[in-house]
Amino acid sequence: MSEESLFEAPPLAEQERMIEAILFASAMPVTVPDLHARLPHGCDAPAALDQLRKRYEGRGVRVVRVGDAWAIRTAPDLAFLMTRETVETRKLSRAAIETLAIVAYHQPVTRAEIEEIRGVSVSKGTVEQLMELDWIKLGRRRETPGRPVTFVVTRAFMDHFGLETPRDLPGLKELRAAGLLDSTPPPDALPDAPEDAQEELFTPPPPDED
Amino acid sequence: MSEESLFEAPPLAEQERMIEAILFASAMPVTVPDLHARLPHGCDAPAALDQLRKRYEGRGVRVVRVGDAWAIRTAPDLAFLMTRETVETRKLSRAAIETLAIVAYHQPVTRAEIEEIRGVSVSKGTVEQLMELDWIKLGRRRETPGRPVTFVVTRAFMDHFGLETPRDLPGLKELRAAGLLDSTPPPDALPDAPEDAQEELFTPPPPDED
Amino acid sequence: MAEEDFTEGPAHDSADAVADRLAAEALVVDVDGFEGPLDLLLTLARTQKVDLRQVSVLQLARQYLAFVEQARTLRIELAADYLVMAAWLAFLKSRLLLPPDPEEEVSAEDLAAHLAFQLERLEAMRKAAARLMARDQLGRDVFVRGEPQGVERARRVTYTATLLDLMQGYARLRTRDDFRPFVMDRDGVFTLEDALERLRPLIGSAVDWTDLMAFLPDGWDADPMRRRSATASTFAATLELAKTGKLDLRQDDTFGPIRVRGRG
Repeated sequence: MSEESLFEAPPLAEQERMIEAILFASAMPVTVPDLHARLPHGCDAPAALDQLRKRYEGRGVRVVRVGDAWAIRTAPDLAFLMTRETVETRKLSRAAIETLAIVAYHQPVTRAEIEEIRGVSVSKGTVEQLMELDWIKLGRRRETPGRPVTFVVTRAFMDHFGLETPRDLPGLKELRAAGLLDSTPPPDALPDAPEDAQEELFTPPPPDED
Repeated sequence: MSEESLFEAPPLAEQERMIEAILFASAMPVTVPDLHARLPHGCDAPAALDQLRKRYEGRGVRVVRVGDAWAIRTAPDLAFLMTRETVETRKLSRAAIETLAIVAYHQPVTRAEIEEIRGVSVSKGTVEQLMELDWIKLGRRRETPGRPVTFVVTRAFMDHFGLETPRDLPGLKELRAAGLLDSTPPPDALPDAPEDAQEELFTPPPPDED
Repeated sequence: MAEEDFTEGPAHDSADAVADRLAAEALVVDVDGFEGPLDLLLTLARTQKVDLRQVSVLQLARQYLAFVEQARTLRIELAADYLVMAAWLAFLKSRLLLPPDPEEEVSAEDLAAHLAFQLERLEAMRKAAARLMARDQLGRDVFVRGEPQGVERARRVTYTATLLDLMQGYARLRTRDDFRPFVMDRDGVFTLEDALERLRPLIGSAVDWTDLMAFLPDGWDADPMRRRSATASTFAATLELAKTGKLDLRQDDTFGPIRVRGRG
């Protein structure tokens, strides 16, 4: 083999194949001196590269120059094939569902009100998540001291849940009729007078919700 | 997604480019279902692959089939250029090579059958080494008494040895024609591999197999 | 297919025989190099220089037994499976030499044929393995893409919730509300902060002595609970503002009306 190369370089088409294989298998772009070092003696790498480059014009990959070296790269218009989007569906967290429900039933509602109803503070992440989902948005500021922002549900929310208007949300009575509120006293007895609240001191605790 | 399907698939030449880009970008063979998942809806990967394969005939790289997957690989006659890319592989023991060949030619094959053919017990290390190389893997259990596991060769095995399908194993037809791949149970009086022989001293003979 | 007749006894008269003997000795010394009795049998069978289908199992049995005998005289320890094979071959040899017994279920010829088949199969697998390893191999003869471009995985998470989730969530909250532990209901409480907030802008305009009760917020004097709360916090607020010098306070007699005047 080496003796042959002393006499005659392979034909240009053969040199082209060789460069094609080298560029394909190399982990890095290859310079012309590097090509000459690897090819049989007497090869004309620039000429063969030129042919190879033309051969790949318009193909799915191209022969490109990277600095003073050469490489085979994906055609830029096909870059979209190199990303694969995977969509993962997750259940909304309980905190997020409850917050969303409160906004839907009580809108416009302030963060403080949400917290009062849930009995725990609302994390920033929960509100942000619901806003990112485009299910809640900022409403008008409440004209009370501090002018707190309020939250309301969006058009996208209603689309997602198949509601014409927020008023279509089933009321407490309907929730009860659907068996969703069964273990509770009627909503009329909701405590707004302290006497009622005191009564509750003597009411047995509710069964575990979850 | 369903809306996309209303649009026509790209022309075959364009599909060919896309597959070219995908195969060039991957070091591992890409399956046809994988191609379909990445290509726009309605593409005909097998037809485009056929064209692409023809296009690369005689080039420095080739489009090769590996089972139900496809890859681009350098032409074997150019191996002498690739000294830099050559991967030093650990030399396989004779036992490992024979075991590999037996799995390839007899698959799915149980450990007992491998031992029957080689006349010695198969060491755990041998099987582990072949599994580590990702050349053999567990197949389905044999539906015979004891439900022994079977071994089969992998796509990586076919990729490594340049086999399009397991049927392309060298000399497979001749071996089969000569009856050398039949699983002929030994006549009763033949000695088995030592462990089995010992086991049989204490184990009642298995019920007649159908 | 036999290329030459082979005699069943040991050869005496040729260079071949010497070579064979040397080989046999090498075999014994190299016993560790065999992959079990079948491998040894295959090596011995090759010395018969015939197609494996034509191999004389009887001769093979003799060769093997001679090998084991030799190993014994050389005090080489043989693994149990070599001895099991020796016993079995001795049995086979005797059966092959005797006229066939019609009572026997498996004939000696069948056993011999199966042994020959095993040897042929092992030989075939050896050759197949050699051919497999001679193929162009990845990383040695054929090469993969050196600069693979990984598929970027863009992961998008979508969250789902149904109307039922929403209703259940709300129902859960309302249920909890009904049973919440006692807390001071703040509806009827006018806080000190509220009172300060309310008084500050009003106090500037109160240039004359004004009854404290006039500063109570609208709607807080009907309900006694609410009036008490508003009165208390408004009074506390005036004390706070008096301390900072924003207003003066006076009460002319015990339980008389408290009056307020701004200081401007």
